[in-house]
Amino acid sequence: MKPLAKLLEAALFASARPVPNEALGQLDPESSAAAVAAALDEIREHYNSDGHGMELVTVGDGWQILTRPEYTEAIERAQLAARPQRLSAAALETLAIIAYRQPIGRAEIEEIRGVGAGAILKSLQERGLADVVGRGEGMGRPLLYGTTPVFLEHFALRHLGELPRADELAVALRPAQGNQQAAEQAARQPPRSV
Amino acid sequence: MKPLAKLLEAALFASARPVPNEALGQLDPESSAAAVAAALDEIREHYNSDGHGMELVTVGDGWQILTRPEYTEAIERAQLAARPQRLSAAALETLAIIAYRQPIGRAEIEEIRGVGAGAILKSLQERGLADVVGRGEGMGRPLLYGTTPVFLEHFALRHLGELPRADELAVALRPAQGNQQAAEQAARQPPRSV
Amino acid sequence: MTVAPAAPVTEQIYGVRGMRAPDRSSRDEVSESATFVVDLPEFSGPLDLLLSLIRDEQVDIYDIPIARVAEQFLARVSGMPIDAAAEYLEMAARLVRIKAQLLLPGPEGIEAWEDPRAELVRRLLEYQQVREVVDVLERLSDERRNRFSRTYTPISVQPAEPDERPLATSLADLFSAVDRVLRQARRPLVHDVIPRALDVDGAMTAIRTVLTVRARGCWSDVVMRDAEPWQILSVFLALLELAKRGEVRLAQRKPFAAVEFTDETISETP
Repeated sequence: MKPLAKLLEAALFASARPVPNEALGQLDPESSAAAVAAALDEIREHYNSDGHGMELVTVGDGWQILTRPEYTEAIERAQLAARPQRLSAAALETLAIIAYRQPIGRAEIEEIRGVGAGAILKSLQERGLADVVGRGEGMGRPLLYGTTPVFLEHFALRHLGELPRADELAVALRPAQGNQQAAEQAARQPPRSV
Repeated sequence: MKPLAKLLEAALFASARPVPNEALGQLDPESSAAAVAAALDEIREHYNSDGHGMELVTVGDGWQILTRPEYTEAIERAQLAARPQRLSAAALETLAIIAYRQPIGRAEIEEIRGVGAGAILKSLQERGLADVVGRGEGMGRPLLYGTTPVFLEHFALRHLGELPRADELAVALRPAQGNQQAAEQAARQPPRSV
Repeated sequence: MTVAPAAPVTEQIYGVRGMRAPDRSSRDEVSESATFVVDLPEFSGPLDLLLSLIRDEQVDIYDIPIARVAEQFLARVSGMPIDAAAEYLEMAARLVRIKAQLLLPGPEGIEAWEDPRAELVRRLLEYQQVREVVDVLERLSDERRNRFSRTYTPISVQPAEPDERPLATSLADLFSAVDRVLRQARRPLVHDVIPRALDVDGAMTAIRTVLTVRARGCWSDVVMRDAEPWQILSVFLALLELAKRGEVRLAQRKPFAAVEFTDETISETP
């Protein structure tokens, strides 16, 4: 590989977290953004064609070297690394709501899920998956939550746009507009059964 | 590279520690020790001849992949130049509790925030904003945390007495129950400057 | 069938979701004996339970047979321990109310009739979308979990080499964090201490009264068998006070024996 690719590879290799494009660009001040992009391509190509145990993936606004999934089982069996725990349904639901409706207050999340959200929000904050991003209008100026770069990392997303669009879901997720009609329609029909 | 070399590469990459020969042998039960040794040679050869940013080295009884030393400086420089980082809301909350209630133990911080504080305390320590300042009385003699000179510097404070509403908040930020006495005692002490 | 202790569901951030579908089908077999054993983590809340009932019954979400669904919902909730059931009770009440509203004769103008189930349907549809997103997130997260990042950190270099990036955090940020902690912190447990002053004067009067009748009195003459601590303390202090003033003499025949008091004023002035 070329010198710049080797430098980038070393930097990506040294980091446990994705390395932002910006930091990659600063590794060699004399290299242009185009040169960096070309070097990243070179690394990715090399990993793919030459048969390596890892591959280069893009996450959030950065890049990360990860092992290929086919080796996970053997590595875990040999107890050299362990997969992280799964998130609970409650945590995933809360994250799903935050991801689509951010910035969103706790009361709204609780309204959608029908259960208290305080402890889960704290845990998500603790894990760095969601965080306070501002304050709402209205009474008590409620805290508003949003997703974080760690969220993208956790789900290996480049950006939130990679999640299904709201209108691709069975019913649009923004209920204020989308569901109103359906609900009204339902409301106008007299019940067929009780 | 051959399949076994790819598997070993992935395992060496994923492991948090140097991997002993024995563990490498367990990755693929069907491969002989000789095959493993050959695969390790293949990886090392590949890294050296093909121009990679890292190398395979042997440490004690084990193996690990490390970045080549010639890139270390550039990587560290790029880390420094990267854009400023914001503390998460959870980290700020923990820091605020420490600032107003120091010296304070982890259990008390967790009681106030209602979630585990281990990871956050570690990152605040790593950032140099908070540190262990002593040990408390009582069971297990818990570590007590306080803010550091870096903390004062960062918030442009001359001493902790310049924190707004120091007395009032030291009392307000008490855990819900228990430790009342300790908290009162702490509240009565003038904030220590660090 | 896995049985979980009644851990507060809301505090669980980790969980096993793969088991979900098979568990559902087998739940009915145990529901009768499930009074103290709960499979709660299966349901992430009342809407999840409701949606699962509707799915099991294969009914039209726009025309939910409320009576039947409410009955089953209540059956499930009654099998939960109280602290776990709390989050489901509001929904249970709502279902019962809707059922009642549907049974009541509607107003004259059918045009104006609004199905009491409409709001519930809206919430269920909204929740259903959340579940769809959760499926996507779950798949993504599983894919990511199957890849390891590099975790090795050179021990010798690490401690002095933290994240060196400059911090962008102001005093205002710190202060709003204080504000958040104060708002979010659990309410402090406040014990209302009812001030009940000791009635030393009253006890002194009682002792003097005994001594006007008899020359000698003992502890049980002035302290009732069911006396409260404040009464006992009052008598004790009153005795000490009277002794100090020279009105009574205190005596004990032996250690731990009953305290006796005699009228000092009488004995001094025979």
